[in-house]
Parts: sequence; structure tokens; C-alpha cells
Amino acid sequence: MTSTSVIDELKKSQILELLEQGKRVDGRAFDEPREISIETNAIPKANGSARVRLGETEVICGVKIQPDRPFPDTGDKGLFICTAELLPLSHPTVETGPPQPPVIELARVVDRGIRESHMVDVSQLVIEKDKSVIGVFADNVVVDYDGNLFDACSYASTAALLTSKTPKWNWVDEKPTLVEGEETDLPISTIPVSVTMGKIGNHIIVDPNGDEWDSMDARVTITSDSDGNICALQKGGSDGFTQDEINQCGEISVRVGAKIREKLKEAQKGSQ
Amino acid sequence: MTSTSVIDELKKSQILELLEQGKRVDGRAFDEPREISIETNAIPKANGSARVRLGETEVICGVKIQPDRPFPDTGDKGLFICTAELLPLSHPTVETGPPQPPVIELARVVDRGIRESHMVDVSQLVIEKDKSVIGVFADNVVVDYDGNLFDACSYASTAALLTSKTPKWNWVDEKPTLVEGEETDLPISTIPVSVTMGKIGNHIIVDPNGDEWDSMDARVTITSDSDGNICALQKGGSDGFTQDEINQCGEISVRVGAKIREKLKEAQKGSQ
Amino acid sequence: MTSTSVIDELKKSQILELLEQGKRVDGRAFDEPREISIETNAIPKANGSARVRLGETEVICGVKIQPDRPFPDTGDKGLFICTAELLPLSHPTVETGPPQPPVIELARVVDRGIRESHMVDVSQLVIEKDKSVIGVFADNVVVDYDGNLFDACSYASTAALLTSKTPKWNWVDEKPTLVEGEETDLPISTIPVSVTMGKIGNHIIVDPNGDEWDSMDARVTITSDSDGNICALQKGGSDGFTQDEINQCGEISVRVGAKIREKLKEAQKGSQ
Amino acid sequence: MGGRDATMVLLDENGVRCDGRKVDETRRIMIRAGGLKNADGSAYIEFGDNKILVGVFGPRDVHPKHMSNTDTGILRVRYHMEPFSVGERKNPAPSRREIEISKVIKEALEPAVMLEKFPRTAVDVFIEVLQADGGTRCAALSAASVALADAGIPMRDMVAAVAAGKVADTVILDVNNEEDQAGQADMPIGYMPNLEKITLLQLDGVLTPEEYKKCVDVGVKGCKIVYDLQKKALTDKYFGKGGD
Amino acid sequence: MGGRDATMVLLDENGVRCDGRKVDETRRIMIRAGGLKNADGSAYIEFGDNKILVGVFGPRDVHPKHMSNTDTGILRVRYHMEPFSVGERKNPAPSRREIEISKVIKEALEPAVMLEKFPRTAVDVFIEVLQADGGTRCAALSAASVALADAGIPMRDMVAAVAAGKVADTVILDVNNEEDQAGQADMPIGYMPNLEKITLLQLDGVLTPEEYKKCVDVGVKGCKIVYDLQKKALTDKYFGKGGD
Amino acid sequence: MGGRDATMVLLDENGVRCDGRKVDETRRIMIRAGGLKNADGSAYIEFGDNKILVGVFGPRDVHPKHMSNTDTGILRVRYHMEPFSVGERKNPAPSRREIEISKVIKEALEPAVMLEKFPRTAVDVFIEVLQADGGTRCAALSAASVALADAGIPMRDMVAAVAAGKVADTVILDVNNEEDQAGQADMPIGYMPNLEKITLLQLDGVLTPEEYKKCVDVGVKGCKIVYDLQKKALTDKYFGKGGD
Repeated sequence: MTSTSVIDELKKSQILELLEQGKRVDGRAFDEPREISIETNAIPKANGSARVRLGETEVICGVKIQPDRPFPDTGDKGLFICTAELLPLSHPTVETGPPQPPVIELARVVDRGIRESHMVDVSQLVIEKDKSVIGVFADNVVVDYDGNLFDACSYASTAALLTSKTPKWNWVDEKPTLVEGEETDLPISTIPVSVTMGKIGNHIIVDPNGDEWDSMDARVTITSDSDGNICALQKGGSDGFTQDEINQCGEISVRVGAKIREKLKEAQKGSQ
Repeated sequence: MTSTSVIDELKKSQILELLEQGKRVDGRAFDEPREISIETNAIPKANGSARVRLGETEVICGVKIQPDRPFPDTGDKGLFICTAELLPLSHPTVETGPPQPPVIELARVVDRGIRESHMVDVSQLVIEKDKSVIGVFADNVVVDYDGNLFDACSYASTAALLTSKTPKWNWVDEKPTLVEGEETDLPISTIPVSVTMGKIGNHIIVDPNGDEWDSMDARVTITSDSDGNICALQKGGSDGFTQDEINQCGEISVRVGAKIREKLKEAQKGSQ
Repeated sequence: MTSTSVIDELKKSQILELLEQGKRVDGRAFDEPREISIETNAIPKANGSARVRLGETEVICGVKIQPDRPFPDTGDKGLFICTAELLPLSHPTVETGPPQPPVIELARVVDRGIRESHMVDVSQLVIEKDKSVIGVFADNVVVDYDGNLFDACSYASTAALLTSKTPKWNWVDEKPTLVEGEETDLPISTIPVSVTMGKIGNHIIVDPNGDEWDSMDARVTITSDSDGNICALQKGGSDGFTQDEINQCGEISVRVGAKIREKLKEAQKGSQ
Repeated sequence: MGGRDATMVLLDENGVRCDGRKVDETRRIMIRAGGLKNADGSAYIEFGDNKILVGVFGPRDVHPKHMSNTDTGILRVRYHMEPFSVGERKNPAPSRREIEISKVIKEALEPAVMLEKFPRTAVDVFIEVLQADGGTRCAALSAASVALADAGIPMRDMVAAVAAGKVADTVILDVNNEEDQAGQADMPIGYMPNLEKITLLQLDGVLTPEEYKKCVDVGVKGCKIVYDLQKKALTDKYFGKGGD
Repeated sequence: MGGRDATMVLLDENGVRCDGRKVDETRRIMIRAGGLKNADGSAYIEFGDNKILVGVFGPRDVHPKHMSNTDTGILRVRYHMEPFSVGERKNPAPSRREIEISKVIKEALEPAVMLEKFPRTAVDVFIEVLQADGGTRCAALSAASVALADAGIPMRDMVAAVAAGKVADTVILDVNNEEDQAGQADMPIGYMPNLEKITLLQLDGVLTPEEYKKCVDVGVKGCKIVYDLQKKALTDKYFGKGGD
Repeated sequence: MGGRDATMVLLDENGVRCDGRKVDETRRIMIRAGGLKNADGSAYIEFGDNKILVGVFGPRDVHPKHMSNTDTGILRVRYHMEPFSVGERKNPAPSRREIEISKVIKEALEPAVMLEKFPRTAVDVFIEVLQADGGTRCAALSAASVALADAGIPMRDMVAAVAAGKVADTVILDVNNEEDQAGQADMPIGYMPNLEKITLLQLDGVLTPEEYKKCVDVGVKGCKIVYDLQKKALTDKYFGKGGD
């Protein structure tokens, strides 16, 4: 039988005590994310890729772009699918096997944040209406874990998509046929940025690190777009938020997200 | 390690003792099924549906009718598929996960009883020969368990099929295309009725309830059609039947089935 | 927790002691395979089949030949797929369920040995280029286990393929259509023969039996073709080989393989 | 039904929605406590055309043992849709969507349940969507709270839930299926009125910061409407139907 | 073979069936007890063109332990078809049909096996269909009984099995593949001749009440024919072949 | 890239290969010991365009317990390719190929690891192929040896690996992706230089007996090149970079 370990309890009370004094374990301000480093083109053979470090959390995203069949009722749209996986080398507790609910939630939240922002304009990804479209797959793998995978995967996906090159296919003989040497940028309409906030006691902190993540009562991930609008949200964890806290989190996410968006733009420029 | 509980043993000997006196625990005659209540159109958005209570056993069947691809060697026939599932809220012992052998048997026996009677005339369910046919899916979910799921699922399926409306599709541009507002009844050729009999000691009882089900030595489910012919049978359980018993069960099933068929017809009329 | 049993240890030391004296437990020479018996046409309804006994190891291979869709990038080639399965009646320790890594390795090694020799000329197995090809499936089932399944499955597959009859299909109305009564032999270009050698201590023995198999430090399976060339190899087991040993194993495999190839040819002749 | 307009009007000039409701009006809601024989507690909800059944078992032993916790009870939730509950027949295997919603509902219920009162054991909540019509997770969460109460599980509060959203640039209460498909945003909210805590919150769709706040506010108000119906369902069962 | 008639005559005017048999005649049956080296007991049957191998292990320990029963032994049966055993190659994953047949055969064997003699342990019966030709479950059940006896498992009786059926409005014995596909009814029967009990019974197809009784009767008589061959197989193995 | 010739020249008249290498020359190799924070040991290798990350955990407890061995430690290896590592996006489910390679690498490492030093426990080696370019199993095996050493696991030797092969009737060292696809044979070799033992060996493709011996010889020599780079990676990490 499992039991919350004494060490976990001590860690949590220490973190909470510091927060009461207005401090975080690693010295950050409450609304300050960890250092973000973005290496684009980390997987040169993919159509786009990025290796993102958010503090000591590390994620690699590879984008594959290839012809696919459209869904029956949306034959005028390409596909966009974003996944996330915890590699077993990222932490001693990760198990191999089919994905557990927390990983399924992770993947779906990262996917929705990007999808709902309409970042990738899938209406431009059609080879032949109703028959063949372009599929964009952004697969994230977590290589090292230190909390807040939501944002690390989101930034890796966004950076990889921003720097992806789309091959061109023509519809020849009822088959998509690659046109060599005609790559273009992916059609991008906005840059979504997710900001995850943890609640410990009554304190809201941005980008919880691994120890903070283990001590959280609840969390919320809010994604905003280039216009400063909010386009996706996911609350998690075994406690609730007051209405005021939710409003406050909305404001923080837009404000902090704007700064992170500049870093993503820099990374995009740096790769050109 | 499991062990037959003392309470189970006591329950069985009590049931058997009563049977020796010509009585059943709930006062029914040996060849008397429990009260059957049939609510049709329980799921209005489905093409047909029924909620059936057989004593305290409760089953909901929803029918979905939609275009499908024919099997390679029967391009001139529609599809009919009947399934059954035990929902975990139906009994504390039900587990989630892939279906266990008893549930697979349940689904297959209910399916065969209807299929072998040729109740649904699948030859009338063709949109375009060899290319597109109509599929009829009757999915049963068990909502409360008190024995004899075979008959409860069978009656729910039959009642749902009897009251199902089939949309019309035309074959346009190599695709099935819905014709609005042209629904017809499903083509029905007979009304199959299954009757399940349990054997406890040397006694044959119709429609065993939950306690009787747990005490049975063997069982047999016999389905008869509107002509009074027998069209499907499944023996189960860890004991055998004498040849005389099997003959007797055949007679009971046709006789009792005829009465239940009237109830199904009433439910059909009531829904029109 | 498992622990190497005392009996296993004793068996191994006895086998090793004998090997030091130049002897094997069953009296064979180091480079001598067990008696091979080949019964072709064991499953008359299959397109080809063989039951092979290698000592007390027994394998049945059935070949099914049927139209299939080609792989997207090899529309001018038929399919060849070889599988292997340990039936649970072959040994008390075999478990049912999805195949474990050793069985996956077995199937892949047997498949590669035949595939890499180009035994089956798949370029002749095309019904309609890019649309329909002939698939050849050689499925091995192990019926009794006494070591060295690699070779037993390999010989069963080869014997079944050598005696397989291929139906003829024409491409009519966009479908493959069987032409009755026009069966031909499978197009065969060479006869691959695998020879598996075990290493116990510093001794290399051909075709280890069950006891020897359990005592092996390492093994190597080498397949050679009718020209005496080596076309596939797989090393296994938890020890290594010296470069000299590997060279020596190569020589043994070609020499012993040539003799076994004659037996396969005899079986082929016997079936005509 | 007779053919749906491609250009459905989600909100007309008089502020009337496609199903005749006002912007701050919920669909018809009917909640019943109890109803299942074998479950320890149960509830049934009709929320618009949603029809959802919830059964609760427990507290009961946990298998395998190492999944239990010596300090506290655990809550397990399965959200499941019947094959016939949606437009096109649903594949019976659990989808990733169902797994995520199960987790979200579980975490929405946990703050309401006094798990510490039954260490080493588990409470199982089985949610069965018989007919879906947009907003199933809110309706399911509302019914699950009633089923837990019906099972006698000690609770701090009940969670009431309903979605806010945005159609035709207007914030609305209780998004139905058409509004979810064709609208601009959907924000499911679960709320404990006594404890004043939001325990479920999701958003798909684009909102300005002002609309965001308004949605939360409209949703919280809607949850209070649902809450009254939850209490009425329990009162009706345990104290007889008062009045009409 | 040379092309099958679309209008195959299943029964001609002389009462001769498509494979030359009379209505009450079984196909060729060959049963061999033993044959496998590693199994504790085994049997092989050829029943028409059916070829089926059965291996038995046990009584042996049960893993995991909680699956065992302190009061009685348990019987486990797996019916499995090889990929090459049927017309079109069979997918190796176990089908729902195979799972159902495993259960039906298990329950048909249980009344014959003295499970109470080996509490806490299990007997495993592995059935492998090498070549199928209609009536595999009956052939498998007959062979499984012999394999259990060969393994020395204490038994009350053996179960013999064969199908009755209906073609061209006539009740027949031992339905073959063509008759099963094109005929009117198929009724597999498993029977213990000494104990006079039917332990396997299924029916697909339409029978009048009179035909129903006749099928059962024809089937039971057929089982007695099979039973003699089962006994002969065991006698041949254990007491040598009595001069034929 | 600009279109690949259907008739690619794998080896020109001057003995130069399609990527400019000589017949006995490896691709560019870069090995780094360490790099991961949470793993007990790790390594990263770039071998041509292969990019592979390896993490090691252990010795640690085995769950379930009955998988452990009282006499010795056990080694567990998982070889896994990312969806984006190959030309067409790979399905995330483990393929049969990945399962086989995991087993082959495990058995190649076992002779090098002193498993007897940590009975009852397990060492886990997780191999992640980030980008594949032919010869991933050799690159992975080489990196895994370094990661095991980095984790402080007691070892007899390291396994170095590279493939030999045959193109244009010539034996070559270190087969790249094009040479594997269009060439005549590929022979991956894993070798412990100190113990002089081949622990991984496979072959696909046709070789004469003479070519077979030559391939083994060329491969063993190549492993020694890789071995020096493995040692350098560990030296660089643990003793600082000796001035190059």
C-alpha cells in the first residue's frame, strides 16, 4: 500500500513556508517562469524540430509532414495532431507500456492549446479535396523531467512548428506525388503560448518545478494567442480555485505568455 | 484462493429444498418468467431503442443504422450485428476492461438467436451492391443485474429492432447520400423469442433470477420464431441434461415464447 | 523470486563434462544434427505444408497463398511472410497470450533466413502491378519442444514452400479472380538451410537438444543457400564468441547445411 | 426535422438562441437520486437531450492492494459512452477523450469528498452516457455528486456543473450541441457553491480577457441553478416530494 | 476439384449426401491416444477432413494463486485454430468465436471430470485445430476426452460428440462443411453415454419441434458411435491393438 | 537534395563510397558520457546522422518480485524509436523489430556486465533513437556501454559496435542507410576488445565464405576504433578533456 512519504510532507511544508514569506524554493518571483532554452532543428531529418529546456525539464519535439487521408466530413482540411510521451529515461518512476491517464491528459491539453488557437491553418493543407490532404504530426518526447510538462511540450511543439518546412505534393494518377525542392513554411496564423500555474495553499505560482509540482494542490494551464486572447484552459489537481483566483490566473497567463512569445519568435528568427 | 462461500451453499440448498416442494423462492411457477416491462424509444436519438426490465434485471438496447461496407463475399446483403456489455454499475462484481468469456458468450448467443431467425431481412439493406450497404447495430448494455441476461438482452434487442426506423440513402458520386425525411420501418420477417431455463437438481425452471442463477447446475437458452419453430439453442453450465429434459425444454421454450412474443408485439404497437 | 535450480546446474555440469571428453549426451558427434523426418502435405487443404521432426522437436508449417495488396513502394512484388508460434501443448512452460520476445526473435530469424536467401521469387507473384499481388504466408506452429526451434521451423517452412502449389488469379473488374485448375509450383530460386550451433564452455555443437539448449552459453544460427553462400546469421545468448569460433561456425554451417539440403530435396521429390 | 440550414442562426436579433432559450437560460434539467438496485448509490440526469446514469460503489476494498493508500481513501471515476449515445455509432473501446474526462471529473469531485474518512478503501463512480447532446461532462459531474450523496459518502459539498460559452460574440449559459459545434467557445465549469470553489474548468475556443471573466461569472451563476436541482433530487428521495 | 456447382445437391433422390454418405452415417473417424512427448496426456483426431491435436497438462499449480479453488480443481480449456487451418488464412489473434467455443467445450467436459479429486490445482486442455472442415468443436471435444483419459485424470465418463443437422428438409448425422454452409440447421451434441447426459448442445438454423427432437435423437445415437472409437483409441494405446 | 539517381553509385572506380568515405572508414562519431539529470547514467551518440540517447537506472528493485533472481542481477533493455526518427512517421506502438533488437542488445551487453555483483536487482537500459540513419543498433549498443559505465555499473569490458557489409562486391566498414538499402549485405558486430569476444552478430544478405570471414575481420577492427571513442567520452567526463 502506498503512503505519502514523510520526506514529501516535509518538502511540501518547507515550500509552503517559503511561499508564505513571498519566496520560492529556487528564488523565482511567483509569476516568473524558469529559464527557457530553445534549440531549433535538433532533428534535421524531421520537417521541423525543437529541443526545449524549461529549467531542468527537457523535451524534444519532431514534426513530420506527410500526405494522409482526410476525415470523411472535413475533406477540405489537412490534419494536425500533437502527441506527448514520457520516455522512461526521463525519470525513475516512468513505466513503459500503454500511456496512463496523466500522459493522455498531457498530450490532449498540449494538442488542444495549439489546435484551438488555429495556429496551423489546416485549410491550406489540402492536396486534393476529399481525397488527399497534408498531415502535420508534432510528436513530443520528454527526455528529462523536472515538473510542468504542459508548458515544456507546448513550447517545443510551437517552436518546432514555427520552423517547419512543408514539402509540396501534386495529385498525379490518383496519388499524391512529391514535387522536389519546393518547400515552404507551414501556414501559421498565430503563436499560442501556454502558461501553467500551480496553487499551493493560497499561492499561485507560475511554471512549478518538480518539487513544487509534487506539492501542488491544484493547477491550471491557460493558453493565449498573439492577440492576447485566451484560447484554451485546463484545470487539474485535487483542489479548487476561487473565482477571483481564476480571473487572476487569466491575467497572469496573458502577461507572462507575451514574454515567452517573444522568445519563441527569436528562436524562429534564429533558425532562418 | 476462492472458495464457494457458506452463504452461497445455504442459499442453494434452500432454493433446492423449495423446488422439491414445487415452489420457487419468489413464488413463481416453474415455467413462469418474471414480469417483463418494455419501454420503447428510451433513447430517442438512436434509430430504435428499448429499456427492458425482466424482474430486477434491466437492459437498454440502442439501435444504430448507418451505411457500411459489405463483407467481400456478401455484397448483396446488409449487416446485422448485436452486442452486449455489462456496465460496471450493474453489479459490484463487474470489472471494466476487455470482455470476459461469459460476456462474449452472452453477446454471441443473443446475436445468433436473432440472426438465425432471419428477423432482420438484410437482403433489403443494400444501398449499392458490392459497394455500400446498411449496417444495423443493436448494442445492449446491462444496467442492473438480477440473473438471466440472455433473455433480457434478447427482448431488449427485439423490441428495439421492432420499433427502429431506417433512414434512406442513395448512391450519389460513389458515396451513400442521406435522403432526408424518408424513414421506413426495418424489414422484419419474424419475431424471435429466447427462453432460458435453468436446471437445479432435476428441476427445470424458466427465467432464473439472480439467486437461482448462482445455484444452477446447467442452463439452456432456446429461441423460437413466429412460426413456433426452434431457431437457436445454447447449453451452458457445468452439468448435463438428459435427452428427455432437452425435449421438454424445447416444448417449454415454444409455449412460453409465444406469450412473450405477444408482449413484444404490444410494445411495438404502443410505440407507433 | 527465481533461482537457477540445482538440477539445472547438475545437468549443465554433466553435459560440459561429457563435452570435455568429446562426447554429447545423446551420443552424437559435435557437428551432427539429430535425425530429421519430413512429412510433406500434412495439411492437405493448405497450399503447402510440412510436419518436421528434429529429434523430439516437432513443428508443422502450413502455407497459405492468397491475393493481397502490395506495399505502397513495392507494387511490383508479392508478399512473403513467415511466422512462428509455440503452441501451449508443446511444453508445460509455454504460456498463452501475446508472443514474448524469444518467440518474436524466433519468427523473425526464421523469416529472415528465407527472405534474405531470396528463396521465393516475389517478383513473379504480381496479379496487377501496384494493385494486387500474391501473398505467401508460411505459418509455423511448434507442437513438441526439445530445443533448437530455429532449425526445426526453418526446415518445416522450406519443405512446405518447396511443395506449395500456387493458384492463378487474373485481374477482372478491378478484382483478383481465381482461375480454376491452373496451379503451378511456387517460383523457387534457392534452398536456404539454417544450422544452429550452441556454445557450451569452449565447445561448439550443432543442433542442441532440449537439455543442451538449457545449458548453452551462447548460440549462433547461420543460413546458407544452394550456392554454399551465407545469407543470414543471428547470434544469441548471454556470452560471446571469439572471431575464430565465428569463422569456424560459418564453415560448419555450410558443410552441414549441404547435407540437410539433400534431405529437403528428397522430401520435395517424394511429394510429387 | 426537415433539413438543417447550413447557416444556422445561433442567436437572433432578439437574443433568442437556436433552441429558443435566452442567453442565461439552461436547458430542461431533471435529476433523480437513486434508481439502481445493485449500486450503493445512483442518480439519473436528463440535461437537455443528455441522458446519463451514474452508479457508485464503496467505500470498498482495493485490488490490487498496493493501489490503496493507508492515509486516505481513493476515488476512482470512469466516464463511458454507450455505442448508441452519439450520432455515429461509437466504437466500444474507451477513447482517449473518455480517459481524459474521467480524470477531469475525478479531480473535480475529490475536493468535495471526505476521502480521509475511509483510508485504505476506494469509492468507485461509474458514469454511463446513454444519450449525448453537448455538455455531457457537466451533466455527468452533477449527477455523480448526487449519486455519491445517495451512497452516503461523507461530503463537504456537492459539485454542480454547467458550461458557459460564446456564440455570435455573446457570452451564453449552457452550451448545447449545435452551439458547441458552430459556436466560438465552450467553457465547462464545476463549482461547489457552499465552499465557493471551482473544481472543474476547461476552455476550448477564443475569448478576450473580458469575455473570459464574464464566462466564469455566468458559469458560476448557472452552477447555482443546477445545485438547487441537485438538492431537490435528494430531498425528493429522502424526504418525499414537497408540494406539487 | 474442378469447380463447385452453385446449385450443389446436398441430398439426392437416393438419400445420398454430397460426399456420398447416407443420412445417418458419420465421416471417416480416426482417433489416436497419446503422441505428444511433453504433454501429460494427448490425443489426435481426424474427423472427415478435420485434423485436431489435443494436449493436457495437470493437475498442476494455478498462477495467480487467487484463481484456484480450495474446494475443487479447475478445468481450463483453450480452443485454438492455426492460421492455415481454414480457407482464408486466419488472423493469429484469438477470435470471439474461439473464446466462446473454449467456454462451451470446458462446460461440456466438466461433468465428466472428477474435479473434486484435485483441489487447488488446475487441468489445462489445449486444443489445436490443424485443419478445419465443419464440426471442429465436436471433434475437438471427443479428442479432449481421450487426452484427459490419457493424462490419467480421474473421470466419470468420456464425452463423445458429433453434430446432427438438417439439409433438404431431412435430418442428418454429422454435418460437414458444405452442409453447414448451405444447409438448414446444425446441432452439435456432446454426450456421456454411460451417464446418459448431454453436456454440449447448440443449434443454429430453423427446426420444427418434431425435427428438433429427431435431431437430438440422431445426435445422441451418433455420439455412441464416436464413443466406441474413443474407447478403441485408449485400448489400442494401453492394451495393444486387438487383432482387427 | 535535388533527386536521387535510380542508379546510385555505391562505390566508384577510386574506391570512394556514396558519402565520400573510403571502404574502411567509419562515419563521423561523437560520443558524450552523461547529460541526463534524472538517469543514474547516460550517454549520447551521434554516429553519422544517427542520434541516440541512452539512460540507465539501477541496480534497483524488481517489480513484480518473482521476476528477480536471487543468484544474480538482471539486465533489461528497451530499444525504442521516436515517431519522428525515421522517414515516414513511425507508429508509437513498439514494433516486433524493436522488440527483437532490444533482446539482441541485451544479450550483447550481458557478457560485459558483472550481473553477479547485484543479485535480486535489475539494471534498466533505455535506448531512444532520436534520428535514424542505418546502423542504429550498433550505435545504440556502443552508447549503452558508455551509459552503463557512467552509471557506475561494474563491468568486465565495454562493448563497441559497428557494422561491416558488402556493396558493389566489396567488403566495407560501417554501412550507412543508402548502403543498407541498396547494398548486398549488412553485418552488425558488437565486440569486447579486451576480452576479445563478439557479443552481437547478425547478417542479412549474401556473402561467400571468404567474404564472410573478411566482414567479421573488418567489423572487429572497426569496433576497436569505436572503443577508443567510448573510452575518450568517459575520460572527457571524468578526467576533463585532455588537450587535443
